[in-house]
Amino acid sequence: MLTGLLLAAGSAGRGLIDLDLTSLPLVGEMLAEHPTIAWPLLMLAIGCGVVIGYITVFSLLAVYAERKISAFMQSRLGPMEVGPYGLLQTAADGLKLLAKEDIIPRDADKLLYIIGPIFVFTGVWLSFVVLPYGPDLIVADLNVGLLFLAAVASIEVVGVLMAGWASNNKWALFGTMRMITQLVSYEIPIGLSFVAVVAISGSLSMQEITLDQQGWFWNWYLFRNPFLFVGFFLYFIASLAETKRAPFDLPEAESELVAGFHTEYTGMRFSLFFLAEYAAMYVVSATAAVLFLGGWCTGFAFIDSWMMESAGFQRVLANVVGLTSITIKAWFLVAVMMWLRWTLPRIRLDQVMYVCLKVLLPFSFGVLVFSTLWELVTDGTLFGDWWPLFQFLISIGGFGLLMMNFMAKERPYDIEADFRPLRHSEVHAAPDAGARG
Amino acid sequence: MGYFGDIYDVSKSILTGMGVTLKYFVNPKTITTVQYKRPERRGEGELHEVPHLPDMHKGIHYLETEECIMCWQCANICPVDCIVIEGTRDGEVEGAYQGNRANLTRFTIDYSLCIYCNLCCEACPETSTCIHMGKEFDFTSYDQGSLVKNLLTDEKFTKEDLRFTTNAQSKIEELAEEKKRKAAEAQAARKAAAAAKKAAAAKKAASTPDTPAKKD
Amino acid sequence: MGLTASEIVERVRAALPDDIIVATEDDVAEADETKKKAPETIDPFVLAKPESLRKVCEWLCYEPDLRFDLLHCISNIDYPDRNVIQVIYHLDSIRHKHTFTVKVDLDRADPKVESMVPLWPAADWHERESFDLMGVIHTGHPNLKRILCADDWVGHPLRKDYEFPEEYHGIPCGPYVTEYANIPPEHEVWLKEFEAEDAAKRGGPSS
Amino acid sequence: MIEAGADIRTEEFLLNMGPQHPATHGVLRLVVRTDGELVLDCECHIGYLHRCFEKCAEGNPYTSVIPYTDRMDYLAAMCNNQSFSLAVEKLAKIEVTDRARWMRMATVELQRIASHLMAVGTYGLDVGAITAFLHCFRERERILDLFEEMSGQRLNYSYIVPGGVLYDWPDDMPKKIENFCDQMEVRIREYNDLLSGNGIFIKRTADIGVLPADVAIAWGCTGPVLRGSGIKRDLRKDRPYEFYDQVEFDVPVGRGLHGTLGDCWDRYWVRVQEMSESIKIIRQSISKYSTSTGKYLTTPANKQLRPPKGEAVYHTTENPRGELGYYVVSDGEPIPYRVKARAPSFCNVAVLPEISRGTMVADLVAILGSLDIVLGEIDR
Repeated sequence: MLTGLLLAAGSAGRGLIDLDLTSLPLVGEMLAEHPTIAWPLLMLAIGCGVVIGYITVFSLLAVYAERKISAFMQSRLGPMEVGPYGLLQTAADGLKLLAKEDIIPRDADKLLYIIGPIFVFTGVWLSFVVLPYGPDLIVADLNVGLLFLAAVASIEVVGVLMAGWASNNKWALFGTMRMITQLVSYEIPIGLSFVAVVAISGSLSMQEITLDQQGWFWNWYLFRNPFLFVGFFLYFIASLAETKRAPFDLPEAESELVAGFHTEYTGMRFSLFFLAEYAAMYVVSATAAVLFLGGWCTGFAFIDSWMMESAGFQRVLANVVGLTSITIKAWFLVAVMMWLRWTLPRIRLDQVMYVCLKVLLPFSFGVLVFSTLWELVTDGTLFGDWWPLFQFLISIGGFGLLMMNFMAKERPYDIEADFRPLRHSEVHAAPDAGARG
Repeated sequence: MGYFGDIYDVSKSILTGMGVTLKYFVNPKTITTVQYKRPERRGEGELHEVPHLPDMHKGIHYLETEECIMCWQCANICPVDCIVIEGTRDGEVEGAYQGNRANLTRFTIDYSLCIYCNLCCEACPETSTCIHMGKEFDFTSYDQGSLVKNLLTDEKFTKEDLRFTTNAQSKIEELAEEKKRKAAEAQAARKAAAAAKKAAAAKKAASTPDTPAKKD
Repeated sequence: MGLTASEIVERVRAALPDDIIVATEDDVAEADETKKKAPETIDPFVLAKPESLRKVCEWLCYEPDLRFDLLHCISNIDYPDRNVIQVIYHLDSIRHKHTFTVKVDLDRADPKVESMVPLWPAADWHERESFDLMGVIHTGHPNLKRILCADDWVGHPLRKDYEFPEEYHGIPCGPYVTEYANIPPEHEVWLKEFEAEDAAKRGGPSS
Repeated sequence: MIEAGADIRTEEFLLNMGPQHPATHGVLRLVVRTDGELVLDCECHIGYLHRCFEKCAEGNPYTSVIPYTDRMDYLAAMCNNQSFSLAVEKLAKIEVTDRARWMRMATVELQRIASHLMAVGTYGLDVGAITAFLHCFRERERILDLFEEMSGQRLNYSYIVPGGVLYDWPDDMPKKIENFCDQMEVRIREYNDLLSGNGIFIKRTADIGVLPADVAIAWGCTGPVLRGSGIKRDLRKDRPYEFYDQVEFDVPVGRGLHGTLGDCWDRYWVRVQEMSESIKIIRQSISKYSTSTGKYLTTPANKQLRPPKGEAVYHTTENPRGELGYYVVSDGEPIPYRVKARAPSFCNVAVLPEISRGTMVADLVAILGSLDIVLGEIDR
């Protein structure tokens, strides 16, 4: 909520909250003298500050949540020492990271080594520009918002390449190569999921995509048609890979590559990578929320209509409601990411490529083609106003049937069945060892 | 199995696994770890109040000083030679700790070496059984030197203690010298007595030289 | 279960009479009257001639009734007083489930024996260890270099006359010599004295 | 642009994995020659944890060697104690009572479960599943609690000594062990849901690091590594020591359930199954223990053993990691003349270069994990 208020303050430039900045001593003078330069600069400064603050606070909370989630899944207590229930643990860790010595390896390419993490962080940071948080809470409602998002996400690749190559460390190089292979490949299924959504919404603007999903929650694109329902899962899996979360965390697979491309990094630079990772988690989750889960729309028709119609102070309240709505959705997806991470083993590089090129890619194409076809055929009005509800029921019903199928079959490994003793002849095909000589 | 079968199986097993973790996540009763109460957070009297420490627990040693006979059995059997005993059984030393007919100036265990194998307690002879393993286990420190424990005072071994033991060492050596001297004197006296006896016997024998011959 | 060790000894003696020196406890006494310290063991074994060890092992490995397909371990013992380094091959048969021991006595000054790697690849690391710690040279080994100690370590630590170096590349590494070793030599005597005193005190002068 | 016909010049890569690396289970150093992610060759360098066990044993009385054996395979210290004690008992002709033998069997099998839990858990960790690791640790902790009540220690017990065990069990110990066994059976099913049956886990381990049976035998692999290749060899069955001939249990072997016989998954699965078999043995031992009589220790712990001169004994037992052998030579003194330990991991890890060629770096980690090595006993 604190971050929400900060963000609300950040969008003061849109005339929502009437702050008289011109009355401030130094800033006021500058604003009066050079209004065309100073105003954008001021807005930029405020925006940067707000986004950085948001990323930091989100990361602190997300790290704490991740630790607690993992702990509870593993029958542990998790951090308990610093603060009540260990709440300040991540803050303490952050302070420790900042206070740590900044080491640059002697044989590293210093320039690239230094700007690598900045690139990575910038890529993620820019993504926040187009994320809508409420009817008016958006830094820039670009008409190519989704394209912008896909574009800035690939800046990360450059940053990682710089960092990994400049570290002059073999493990870092391994991690970099894995990371780049993975990021570049997984942009395709992600892009296709975007296109599938754009084909239906008819717009690349994040705000317009959100507005298209107003009303009851069966209006969300997730339930728009059964193919987009699958598309959501495809996007979610691909976004796991995009943010290098388990089971796709092999760029920094700690049991294989020590720490991957940021092996050599310490202190502040490491924490930039760290923040970028958690911020990226938030970005992809919020994007998923916007594309499939109605963004800042609440899923209740009357609230949504109130949010759009309100004015004045109620408008501010509406923005806060929208912010809460999207935050809850994004947090839920982040929690699922954590849940997956603490359950699954890591997959191998060739399997990562297999999943991308042979599973996600054909499926994404299928989703794109068939969901468009579905839209064309049904024309959105097959059963009048109740059509969205029917589609919702179709999606949920299909999902339910699949789940029932999963639950109905016997468990994958029945320990009793695997324990039938072997016959002697089955076992004793003792080969000739000595024949090797 | 095929392409779709593979995807189906993998997703199914993933959901099964997620079911297990979710079961643990939602059930707080499954948490098995407990918060360790660090020494500085414990009260004065709670030093040993750590839950579920079995009776058998092998912690840091304690010594029944008045029982110790300074037999060096524990130091002898120790596989890592971490026990040092200094003292004397020859007599009083000022400031020394009174054992069972022994004056102990030093009985330390270096816990940077000790492997808690309990062999010292096993080796302690039945007449004394003075060294035991206690239940305290929290013996952390920031430098290796302060891991040496003085069993005589049950505290960490300090530099002051070292000064005392070095001072006492000369006294112990003196006592040993004295004992040696006394022993030598006693030996000499015994030798003299024996010589005198022998001489007397020889005299006696000389006086009766034919006695053995009589037997033949 | 397969054959017992004594049965195997009989077979080896029958098949390869010229290649083995002694086989059992009695043989030790018979064959080597001068070397009284030759070990007797609980399990029978075969003491092969160093030059024909390969032949004995090959026979043991390929003989259909024996089929010792698993080289379990290669041990070695230093006997400085006999001027012998003994290398012991513990063999095992997975198919027939029996075990056997082959020993070979080598000259302590020049311990050389043929490598068993062509027969059992498992011998690779065991022979490297044997070379590293005891200095036995297994001729024909593909990669005979130190395995546990550092490559530039001097000496073979498991020999009885090995002297521990004071330092290795400036790192002090001798045995941990401190005050902790200063147990007075007469401590056993003191304990006995005390126990006698104690018994006298408790039991009174009459006992 | 690459011209037609011109090769892309690639370089081979020499990668030092370890001695400080999370996947090498200690201080093993692997020099890996890679072509991209492909492992062309790898070479093991050991000895970073060499503590001269054999030299130390030559300078300590038989009873004082027991703590050293703890530190060889520190994850299965009981089994090491037992193996050395059996060798010394055979050497010095010490009798052990039935009761002590049943106690030993129960503790050793508990230790086997603890060790396999560690193996299974860290294997999960190697392929990236962290939760399974901590779940395994939770159960292992319960075993360690039991051991602490028996011996007072949690890792290096020195509990089994020549002549029996060092301390008697508390009265409620059989009950506690029974309780643990009941729980453990449920837990194993849970591990299977979480890890063994996981599709990703199977994809990572099946068909990887295939160790054919003849290669396994030739390289002297034993224990679950050999059994994973489909060979039914278990010293507890083939050459019974203690009372293993009086209990009923199966020897699980790999059967290539998800791929080729002898792959990583088979070795892993053998360990999971062995845990269930150990539970069977524990239950039987506990029931026999309750009816048996006798002292728990026949020779006092502080008595110096002096086996007859010139005796040499090679005694092998089935350790969780394979066949552990102690060759003990006596010259009539209270300290052994020579102790040689045949460490199972030492032989098992030697096969690693053989089976890791042509795999990927991530597979190398998986193969290493499936061999379940403990550097303490490789380096001794």
